[in-house]
Amino acid sequence: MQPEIRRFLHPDGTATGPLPEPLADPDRLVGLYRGMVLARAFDEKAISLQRTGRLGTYASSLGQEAVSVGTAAAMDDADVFAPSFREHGAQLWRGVTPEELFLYWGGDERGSAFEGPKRDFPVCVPVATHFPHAVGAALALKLDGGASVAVAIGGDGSTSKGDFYEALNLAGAWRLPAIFVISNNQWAISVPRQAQTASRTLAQKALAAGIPGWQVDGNDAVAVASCVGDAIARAREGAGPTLIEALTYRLGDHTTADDARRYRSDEEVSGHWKEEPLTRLRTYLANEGHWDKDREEALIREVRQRIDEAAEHYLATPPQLPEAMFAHLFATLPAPLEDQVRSLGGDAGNGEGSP
Amino acid sequence: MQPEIRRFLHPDGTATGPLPEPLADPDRLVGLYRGMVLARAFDEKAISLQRTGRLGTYASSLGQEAVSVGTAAAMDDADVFAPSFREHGAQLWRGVTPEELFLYWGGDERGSAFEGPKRDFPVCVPVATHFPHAVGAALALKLDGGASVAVAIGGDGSTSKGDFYEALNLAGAWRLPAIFVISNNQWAISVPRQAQTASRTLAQKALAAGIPGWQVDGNDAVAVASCVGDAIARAREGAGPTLIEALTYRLGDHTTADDARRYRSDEEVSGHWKEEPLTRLRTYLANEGHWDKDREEALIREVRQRIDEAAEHYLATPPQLPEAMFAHLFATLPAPLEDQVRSLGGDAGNGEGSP
Amino acid sequence: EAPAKAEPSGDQPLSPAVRKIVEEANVDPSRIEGSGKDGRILKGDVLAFLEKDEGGKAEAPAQAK
Amino acid sequence: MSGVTMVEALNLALARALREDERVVLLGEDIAADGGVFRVTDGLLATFGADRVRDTPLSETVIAGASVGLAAMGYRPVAEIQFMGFIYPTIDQMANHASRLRTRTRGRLSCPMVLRAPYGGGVHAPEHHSESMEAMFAHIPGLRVVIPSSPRAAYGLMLAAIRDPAPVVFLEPKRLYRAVRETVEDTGEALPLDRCAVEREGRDLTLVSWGAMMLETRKAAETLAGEGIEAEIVDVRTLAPLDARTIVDSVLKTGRCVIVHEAPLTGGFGAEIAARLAGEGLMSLVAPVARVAGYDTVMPLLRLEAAYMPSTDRICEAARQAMEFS
Amino acid sequence: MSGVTMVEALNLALARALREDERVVLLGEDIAADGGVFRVTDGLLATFGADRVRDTPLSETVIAGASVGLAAMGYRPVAEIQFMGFIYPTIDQMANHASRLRTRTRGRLSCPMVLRAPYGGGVHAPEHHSESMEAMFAHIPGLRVVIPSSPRAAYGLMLAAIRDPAPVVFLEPKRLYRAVRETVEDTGEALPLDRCAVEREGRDLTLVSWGAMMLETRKAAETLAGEGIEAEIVDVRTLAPLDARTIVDSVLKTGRCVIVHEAPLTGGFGAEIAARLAGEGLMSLVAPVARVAGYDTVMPLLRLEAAYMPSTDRICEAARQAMEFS
Ligand SMILES: Cc1ncc(C[n+]2csc(CCOP(=O)(O)OP(=O)(O)O)c2C)c(N)n1
Ligand SMILES: Cc1ncc(C[n+]2csc(CCOP(=O)(O)OP(=O)(O)O)c2C)c(N)n1
Ligand SMILES: [Mg+2]
Ligand SMILES: [Mg+2]
Ligand SMILES: [Mg+2]
Repeated sequence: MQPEIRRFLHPDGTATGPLPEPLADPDRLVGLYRGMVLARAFDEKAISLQRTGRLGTYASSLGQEAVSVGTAAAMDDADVFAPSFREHGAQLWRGVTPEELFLYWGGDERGSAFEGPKRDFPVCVPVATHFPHAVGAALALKLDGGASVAVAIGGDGSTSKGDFYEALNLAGAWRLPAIFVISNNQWAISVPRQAQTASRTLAQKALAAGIPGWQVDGNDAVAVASCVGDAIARAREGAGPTLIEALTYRLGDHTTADDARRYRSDEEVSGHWKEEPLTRLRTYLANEGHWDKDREEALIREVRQRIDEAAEHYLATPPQLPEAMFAHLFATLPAPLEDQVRSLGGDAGNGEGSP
Repeated sequence: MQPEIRRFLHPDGTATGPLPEPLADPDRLVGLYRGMVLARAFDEKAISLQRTGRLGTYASSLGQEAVSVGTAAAMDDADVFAPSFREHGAQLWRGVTPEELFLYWGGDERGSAFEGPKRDFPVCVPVATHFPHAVGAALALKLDGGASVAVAIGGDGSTSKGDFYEALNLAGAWRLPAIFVISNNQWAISVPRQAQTASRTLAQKALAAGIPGWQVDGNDAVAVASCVGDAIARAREGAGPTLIEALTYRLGDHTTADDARRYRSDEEVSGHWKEEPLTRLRTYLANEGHWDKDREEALIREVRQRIDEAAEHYLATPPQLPEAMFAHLFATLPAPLEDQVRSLGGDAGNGEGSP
Repeated sequence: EAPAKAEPSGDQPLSPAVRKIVEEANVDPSRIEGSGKDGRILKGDVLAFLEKDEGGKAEAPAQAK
Repeated sequence: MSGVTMVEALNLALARALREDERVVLLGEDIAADGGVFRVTDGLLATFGADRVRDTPLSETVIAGASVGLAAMGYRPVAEIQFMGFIYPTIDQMANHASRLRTRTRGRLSCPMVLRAPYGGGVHAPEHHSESMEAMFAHIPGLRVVIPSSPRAAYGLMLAAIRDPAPVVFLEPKRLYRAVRETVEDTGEALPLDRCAVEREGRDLTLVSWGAMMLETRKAAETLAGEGIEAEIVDVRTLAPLDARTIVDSVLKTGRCVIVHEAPLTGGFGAEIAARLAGEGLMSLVAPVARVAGYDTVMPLLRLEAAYMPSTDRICEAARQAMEFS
Repeated sequence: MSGVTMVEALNLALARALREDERVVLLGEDIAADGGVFRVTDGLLATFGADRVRDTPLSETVIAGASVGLAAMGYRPVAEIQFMGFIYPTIDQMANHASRLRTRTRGRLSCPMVLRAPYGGGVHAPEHHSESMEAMFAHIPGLRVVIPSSPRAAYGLMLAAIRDPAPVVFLEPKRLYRAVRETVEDTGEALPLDRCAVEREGRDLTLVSWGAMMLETRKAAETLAGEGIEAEIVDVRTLAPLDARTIVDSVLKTGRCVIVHEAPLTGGFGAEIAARLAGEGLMSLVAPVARVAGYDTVMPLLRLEAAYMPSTDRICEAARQAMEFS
């Protein structure tokens, strides 16, 4: 019952065989690559902002971009995404702006008022508590009568929470169009994957819910997109949920508040650098003649500019007024809370409490 | 990967082959039978007390006695048992007295002050919340350095709770001497097993925790005792936890507050009467020449007398004084609560608040 | 008939502590000059009043309990 | 026997909500074929079908969490937790998500869900079936906590809760489920949220309560009236956000207040009401604010249940003591 | 810089407890190799080994539940929940089991566990990392809720909590983790539970607080002293069971009280304290009891955090208002 691990690109960028349609299209591949480069550039900028005191604690996705971007690439706009806190790649792909992401991580709630993917859930910090949301959203989408699906991503650690299991089980029992992607980066802060569970794979946890569980090389964006795409196709046909374990590695610290050297060796980390997803896809594209130094430089320039622009916009955004704390607590401010808003010097009528 | 369902006795009482040692011993078999007869007699009395307003809401184990008694029979006194609310058979086997059980179900907390199995957990009403206790107890037993194990029993419905899963997962990760028995009686109140989960078997849920999952005929006390015995043996050797799904059927209402005819047919129920555990073992014993009408009558008489005696003792037990509500809240009454005890007309010094 | 609620006689209501002293001393609060905000009668005002007022109870409580 | 019970009134409200708004979806354990262990959802499966009246697996965490997901997508889930003693696993979702989804997304998503649960003691139920933990939810900003004390209130408040765009924790005092009957017109008219109801006027003291304790409170008021003490009764109805104004105004008139609830005293919601009186209401108080509440101990099993539950006697006694302060 | 931080003091207490009682076992997420995300358990794995300092899977429910099981068997688990925002899944075990195991078994089993969690805001932490939900636990009879406000208190109270045969929820104000240093003698001497501490004497008004808000409260007392207002400070320390006596006695002297906490106002534990004053303490009050608390809204993300947190200014202002009544 060893499920095979889906992979199209070896770490060295060579292909295991023909790439699957429609992903084989070079434009698509370049798109995937661009999405990962964007995520990495965002991460770099975010970390540097944090280091200089201009952003809150930040969780980088370094090394895991293929899971995030590959998953998002398999989704339609009308699908619903429920991210954990490390899926900037997917969020950016789906149209969340880097301005919004900076605002969120900078501690401004307006960062979750996405102009783009209107029905996507905001970043979820309490681990695994978003899986039930995806299940509820999947039920909504099914009741809507369309063929949209809900996709949630969590980490290897998230698979130890009862929420994960209850969500899978309900999705299975009700055959809902929900896809659960586990970005298994081998660590939950300092706790290694092996200490998290005795389960040989995380994919096999699907059996507890009676749903399919697949493994995919999470550093191969093509394989992730293909795998998630197949799961989504099943769900759209009414075949129900799928659990996907994407095998990847967290190359950075857990967050900017963490120092991973306390619990893992540099050798372990540098070994995994050899498998990271960007080089892999770039090498493949280059080998196939779809990529070169000029295109790379142009892309990097473009992406950095976009991110810098977003960062500046973020830094220039004045904070909300204190009464914004109440602006969206309820649809309309309940009378009993009016005094509190007034005591903030605020005007209950000022919806967003913007300066 | 279809695990086979362990069975030694067919529903008609014939054996599938030689019974396993040491259970094959006729005395042991008669013991198992007696344990089940006792449980059933207790159930009958409890229901009749409830119907006449002398007991609280009661959950009968009718039809499931083999799971309860078979499990307990596989345990040592020094092991620790964590029951749900339907395991009177196991509790009686382990030395909880019928007096205590009546007290508990009659609404008197002294019913859980077991004189017998001092470390067993009391009845657990919030479904699945006792699985974590068994895991904690198993860790304690392991740290103690002995070879004792903790055994918990829950229902098919309990396998849908996050607690169940988190408990299994932790027990697996730490390789603890914990046995999880699922008394799959096909119903969780009105929700049938099929609606509870898409998982083909409940045993396979073990895979999510990376531990073995077995199925056993839960109406065959011999098979249950053998199966749980094997799991316990593994645990004593340090091989870690096991999940056992015992297939049985709830022949009665969920509790005395339930009317099962609202959601299942009489035909379904009567079909299952053909598989119930007492007849099965009695027939086997009779076929083998170890049982007859006289012995049966004597046993029924003895058991009924014991239960009646217990019921009378229970009915004659005066309720506690109100201040008993505080008697064991803390080891010693905290000063801030003294006023409340006094306002009950009580004496903080009166430990148990007995009349 | 239930005892009627004691109405504060100044413009400002009395705090429970002040009311208690006033009641225990059995004085009419309208006779006391309030020195607090908006003429509120304070504990000190009552105590001062009791000290110099002949009609006050001999054993006027010095402290609210 | 004319009129309907609270169970029937709730059933009427749920049926109307299902009929008038196709986004309303019911979910919970044993609510479909069985019609709920208290029959609140009786017959709704047959009328509205299995898509909208859904038995869940035995999983309180995902009942709450999936409701958040459904609500975020525009549905109006009404989720049942079978007994309040099993509601604790929902707190994570209610506190970390339901209550703040609107705030976090600046109104982009919202969470119009109702979490229903029977609560309270006095019906000789098994262990863990009699708790009253309303104060926990009332301390979570962004939630409404609503508790009816009569069939009519149950009908009107349930409709209001379902239509309200905010998440509502709707606690049903199960001792009242069948204790009283009342005429309830199924007009679809909701009762206002965020308002305490002055149920009886009186000049001498204010009794404040909610849920099943309104029974004892009403009885106490009658007993006291026989002694010449005219009690005003405030039924809190919406605990959060709390309409403290109505309570403070009542005490401004009466000068005395006895608060009655069956949850344990310490940290019970009565504390909040007493605190408002100690603040805004202080200058009108002529007697200590009394709380007649459950004891700070584990809800006992049924044999001692009566000793635990606040009684009419205890309320009257507290009221008489308050009256001793003139 | 002399003395130790609260983190170091807690580490000292845990090390001593592990040394003096082999039944003490630590468990939680990232407490072993990593030494805890705040380093409270730093070095303990190396000293006491993997049997006694255990990293768990990411499973708060079973962290609490397994602790109950361990405690029932006579061990003394000290479980860490990484942040209070993730503590909700433990409530089921704490309310339905830990708090009542002794009651239910008439003392046959008990539950000497400690559930530790850093709590509170003001450190610019991510979403869900700054909550203060102590009131929820303080409303569960059978639990102790203990909150230190200094390194020395942390040391003494942690030892007391671990040695106490009851389950203790031990909340660590993380803003104080490294904010102050104090000499802490590692004598193994515990501080008493169930007692409020009068930290500063004063005749004019009583300031009551706990945890990190003691910082602002102390500062406020100094500012007020500069204005001639002598504030008495009560550090609650054990919220449940509450030593109301000490608070009521203080207010008996001062006649005025300002309660300070960062949890949302409504249903916060300040309500219980105000309620005691509105009851037993009423007749000593010369001014309304003020609560300076968090607002009844979602704890905001970091950019608005300062606007949410009660400030020294707000405390002083409330104190001055109270003084206007004398
Ligand atoms: C319920 C909960 N418990 C604890 C935390 C603190 N915490 C944040 S991330 C994390 C580890 C998560 O590991 P994993 O799921 O593998 O995701 P990763 O960080 O590796 O992406 C922990 C323990 C949390 N956010 N939520
Ligand atoms: C957590 C929780 N939710 C709901 C209930 C109410 N309830 C009591 S028993 C039960 C069904 C249990 O089904 P199962 O686990 O199969 O056990 P069985 O009753 O069949 O023995 C339910 C829903 C409960 N006791 N605990
Ligand atoms: Mg991880
Ligand atoms: Mg069952
Ligand atoms: Mg202790």
